[in-house]
Amino acid sequence: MIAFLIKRLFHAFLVMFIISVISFAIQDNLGDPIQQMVGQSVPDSERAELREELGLNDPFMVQYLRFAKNAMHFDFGYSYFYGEPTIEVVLRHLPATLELVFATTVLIMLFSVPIGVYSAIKPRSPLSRLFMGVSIVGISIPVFLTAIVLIQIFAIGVQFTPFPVDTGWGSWLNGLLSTDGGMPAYGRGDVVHVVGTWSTNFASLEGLSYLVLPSISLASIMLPLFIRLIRAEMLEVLQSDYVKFAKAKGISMRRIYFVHALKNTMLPVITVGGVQIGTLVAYTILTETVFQWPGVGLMFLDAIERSDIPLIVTYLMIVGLIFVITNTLVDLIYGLVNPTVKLTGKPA
Amino acid sequence: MSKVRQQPQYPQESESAQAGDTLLQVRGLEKRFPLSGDFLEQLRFEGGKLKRRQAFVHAINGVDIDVKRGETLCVVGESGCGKSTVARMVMGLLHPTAGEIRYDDRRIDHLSARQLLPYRRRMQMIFQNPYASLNPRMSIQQTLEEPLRFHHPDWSRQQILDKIGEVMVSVGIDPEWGKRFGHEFSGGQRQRIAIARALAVEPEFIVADEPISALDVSIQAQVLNLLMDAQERHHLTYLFITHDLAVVEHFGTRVVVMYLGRVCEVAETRTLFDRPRHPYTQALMSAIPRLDDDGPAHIKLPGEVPTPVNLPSGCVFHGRCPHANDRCRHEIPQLIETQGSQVACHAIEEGRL
Amino acid sequence: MTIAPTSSSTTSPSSRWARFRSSYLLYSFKRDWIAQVCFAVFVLLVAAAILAPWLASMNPYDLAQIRILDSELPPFWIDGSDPQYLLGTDAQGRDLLSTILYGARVSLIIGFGAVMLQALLGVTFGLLAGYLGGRVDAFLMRMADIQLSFSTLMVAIIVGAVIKATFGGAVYSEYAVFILVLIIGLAEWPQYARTVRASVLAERSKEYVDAARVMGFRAKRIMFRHILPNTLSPIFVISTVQIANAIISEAALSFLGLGMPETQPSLGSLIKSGFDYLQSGSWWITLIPGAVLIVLVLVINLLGDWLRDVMNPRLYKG
Amino acid sequence: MALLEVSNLDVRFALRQGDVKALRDVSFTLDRGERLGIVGESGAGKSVAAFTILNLIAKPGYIADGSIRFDGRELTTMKPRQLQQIRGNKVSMIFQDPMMTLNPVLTIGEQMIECLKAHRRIRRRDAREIALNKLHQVYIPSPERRLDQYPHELSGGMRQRIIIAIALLLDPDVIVADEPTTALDVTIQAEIMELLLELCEKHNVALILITHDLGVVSQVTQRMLVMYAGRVIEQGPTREIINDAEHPYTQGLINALPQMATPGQRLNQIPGSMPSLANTPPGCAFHPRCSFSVDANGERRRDCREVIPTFVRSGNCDVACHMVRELVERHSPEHDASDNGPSEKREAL
Repeated sequence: MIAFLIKRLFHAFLVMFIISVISFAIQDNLGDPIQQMVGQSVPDSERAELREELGLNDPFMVQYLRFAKNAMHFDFGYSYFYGEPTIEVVLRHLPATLELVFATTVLIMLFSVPIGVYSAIKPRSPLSRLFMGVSIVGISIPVFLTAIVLIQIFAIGVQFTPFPVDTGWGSWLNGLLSTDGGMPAYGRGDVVHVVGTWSTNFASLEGLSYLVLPSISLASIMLPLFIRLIRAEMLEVLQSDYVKFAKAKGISMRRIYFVHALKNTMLPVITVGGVQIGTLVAYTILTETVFQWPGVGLMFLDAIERSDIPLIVTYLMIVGLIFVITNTLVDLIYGLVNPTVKLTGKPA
Repeated sequence: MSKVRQQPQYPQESESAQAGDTLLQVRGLEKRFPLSGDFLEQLRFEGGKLKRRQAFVHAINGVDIDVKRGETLCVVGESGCGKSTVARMVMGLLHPTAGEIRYDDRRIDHLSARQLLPYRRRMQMIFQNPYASLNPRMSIQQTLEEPLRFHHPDWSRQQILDKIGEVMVSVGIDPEWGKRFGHEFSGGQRQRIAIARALAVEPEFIVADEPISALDVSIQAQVLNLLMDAQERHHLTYLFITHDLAVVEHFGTRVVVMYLGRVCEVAETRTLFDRPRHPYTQALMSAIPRLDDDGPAHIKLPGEVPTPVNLPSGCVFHGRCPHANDRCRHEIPQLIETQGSQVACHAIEEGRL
Repeated sequence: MTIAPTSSSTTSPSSRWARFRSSYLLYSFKRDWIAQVCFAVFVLLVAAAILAPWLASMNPYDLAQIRILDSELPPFWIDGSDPQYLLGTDAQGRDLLSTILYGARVSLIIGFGAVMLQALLGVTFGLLAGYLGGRVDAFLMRMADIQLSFSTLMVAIIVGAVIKATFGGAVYSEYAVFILVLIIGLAEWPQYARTVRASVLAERSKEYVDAARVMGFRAKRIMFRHILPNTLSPIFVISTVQIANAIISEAALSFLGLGMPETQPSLGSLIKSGFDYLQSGSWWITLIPGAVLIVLVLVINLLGDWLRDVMNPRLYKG
Repeated sequence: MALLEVSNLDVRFALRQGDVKALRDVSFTLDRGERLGIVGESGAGKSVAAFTILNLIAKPGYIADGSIRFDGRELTTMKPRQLQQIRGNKVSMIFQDPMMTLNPVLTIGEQMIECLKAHRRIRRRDAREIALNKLHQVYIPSPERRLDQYPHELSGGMRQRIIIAIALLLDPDVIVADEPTTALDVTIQAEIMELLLELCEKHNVALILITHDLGVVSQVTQRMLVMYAGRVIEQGPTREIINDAEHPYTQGLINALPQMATPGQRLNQIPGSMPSLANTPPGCAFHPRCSFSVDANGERRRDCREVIPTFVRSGNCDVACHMVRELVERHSPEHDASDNGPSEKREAL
């Protein structure tokens, strides 16, 4: 168990090391702090002096070690644009993103398991076919397009009038096809302050309504993947000898599906899915842009526009840390759930 | 690099005069496979401290085998006894951890792929699974043609085609079917094609790794007959790996019985079946289901084959042996000559058995 | 004694064409109307994109042809449309249909280009890792894992951002097609590498590879002549999915402003440029290119699904 | 009345090339406590027969015709819920590969207890007691510990013992064992087979043993069926068939064993291979490989080529062969002797 933990932690450190090297390389090559600190009027000699003073002429390794040491204390320097420590800027935007990811994860878990299992148990039923059809359409729509369509339908509203307006049935049908819009689609709306930089959308109905469209559009990219994954795994498990043997034992089908098959299905889903949840953070860049959601994704994109290198680097490091933490947690959970992994680092 | 020998059509004919001399000699062969992958996976938590410990699968632990020219040497044992590993090391598919393999008096286990090339024509291999041993993307013609082109770059197209036709007929496959692909044939037919591929380069020595285990009874007989025909016609020497003692009894000249990576007993087939000496050989033979009821009473072995990760000390068989004593638990028995067979057993050496 | 093959009922397939004609692939294609429709739509879209310069009524790259006064005209079925512009015009007064045709061309070029680069990198690394094993394998696959855990989109965005910050927006716009192919190719090679490696490992353990080694064939010959042809079907299947993914990635990057410039729009940058006019009611500028993008990706994905069912290869999960 | 009565069973697989007939006109009976062997090579349909008995044949397979009566009740038309009450309870199964048969994520105890709870109203503690008792019966060392272990912690032989314990859990009337020792090593094979034989005898459980190993059949079973290309071609007392098989295929199969030939000499091989079920020859399916079906002129006999042979009684055995029928009829004056098989029918193929 301890060896397993150490192995995972070592792996995590390795990944963080690589991310930090990349981040530092970006900072070293692209950011010129002198440019930001002093104006154009300062003569070159003075710049060179400042350069020396700040240690910018030191060898790469020395500079990297300084960067890494500061990074350990979450000190990534000052944002060019905001003029305050980048870590504070990131922390200010982080809760919005995390809440969005959390809401999305809940949506995915709520829908993927029942739908995936159902369409594996009854692969030929019309409903399963519908689910599979919708899911492949879902995969094929880029997340920002889903967001745009959702905005058009639920925020702006659609007026369809293919039927005669003056008849009762016609206007009823038109009403059925049209939407009024009005769903909030820009920003977070009113949030309730919790602690520190964390204000939440979950405390009020109003706040929750702002989450609806962004989280649905973010879920639209992952949900179909999960449904298809669960279905495929479950179909495979249902073909296995141990399921046949359970049938031959006279166990009820319900128990076979939900005790014998589901647990075996979920094992690979945990590994694959856990990683995917981590990558949701990356997709928030797209949804946040469409919905002007004030999270780190939007902040990152703005930072790119403004060439705010320290902020970009901080974002990379923090998001990298989030990825590493989720991956490590997923590995741990997998090890705990799967009896054939003895947490020694290798399957027995 | 050793010189490529000029081989006549059937080079063994001139050499068969020396029948009985040793063609393949294996001495002190060992093979272990590392069980744990990278450095981190070798870490163990022991007595409050992290320790690095490399675990190994000890597949082969000191095996001596001699294959005499013209004979069929059968290697039998249960799964995990290392019989296939021996075969693969002889063919250079695996590298031994220790020990040496000599072919025709020249050491071959440390040769590079290029240096091995001349031996590739002389030694060939037939595999267990006929469904996996033919490349699914190549037609039978291509499968047979490739080794010929590779080993005889100077041959004309007609020469190659003639040779392919000849081997196909000799294994009972209509040369007309050359354009077809492996999946169009049944298991027995595929095994014939695999045999044809091995025969095409005119080897003198063939390692057959469970060549009939995956086949049905009626097909097994066909393939065994084919192997015997080929041996007669081309004066082949076989190293025949199998778990089926009935086949050994019928087919083998001499038998090597293996258990957990060591040799228990070596004897002429007749001698072994008339008088199995080693307790494991005896148990193994009593376990074959026979058609008639007069077979020996089944000797029950307690326990199961231990894993080759933590090899038992002393005689590897002591944990299941009804005759084991303290010496067996500590001292590794060596092969000793007794009544026409070689046996590695303290009990026999001491006359307890 | 000679024996006929078991399937003596089938006629002896001689040429590749004959084999294709009697193949299961074609058989199941003939029976699957969804596959047929998808294939037809895909061919149609690709043909339209290739023939864009001849099909389009105007060249959206040519500033001289643009009439700014005609901007934001709706498509033909809505009041106030101009019959000259079948699908209306965008905010700059470009004919939307023509722009979409050109945009689809750019999207497809980037999609195919990126997948070719991915395949080159992925197949090479996957083959090496799978066949050589050991440290090479451990290193390559760890790199792939790290990159994948970071998500391909993220990697693409970062690489794009770095390139843009290094060379500046103008250079970026000028060489956008090449840069996007490079970015998406670099970001998504691990998918390929892992699929190829998994199937190389599966093939390598089969006895026909041992048989080839026993024959004395060299590693290169075994790798390319024996193993690679047997990993083609998973490569083929994953290629279709990856083209769809690359087109989506390109659209996403363009949408984020890291893709094609508006003067040389792809479907993604068309959607982006139209997005600003969504609130003002000009939905068609963003939604019509969006619909084309969806249809294009959908048919490729459906074809990929169909191929996977037919070829039934072992694909790497995740 | 026989405990299990299978008659005229037809099982087909609906594949894209059309229906493949996996079992054709299979009939046999099993008495209480009797041990019956079903022998055949791969593709003969013996595993399909095993799974069909409990109606466990999975799609695209289906029972096209025939009946399976267990203890007087028809299984082919039974409702799934009732069938569930018979599976594992009255008739239990042992599968081929013990490494694949147990669910890897459930403990041994869980997999035993759920079986008891599915068929009896029983408290968990009592179920555990019964499970423990059964593990003792199959000679598993330290059974208490095993109950809380997962399958991957046990060896193949041990797992097969546990599977036998599960099969015996509810004191069934019949155990269907589908190649129970094929995946095991020789020494373990013999032990498992002996254990199975011992337990069946002790508890008076009937056994249907599916195997390709003639040696195993001859040691364990009292009666045997030989199958070829989906049909039963010979059935009767095991000893009688082993010692003196009538059907050319059975003869060929026994004679092809290495122990039937002089060491060093060629084995008596049967030419050719078993036809695929999708492509069975007309008439007697074995005729293209049969060395007896040639008439005086050296041509294949017409009846062998065209007419599916029906069973004829010869000694205590039933044999489906035209030549055996001829021999039998020549020797017995009453022609209507014992044609208890189904009437001759031609099959269009």
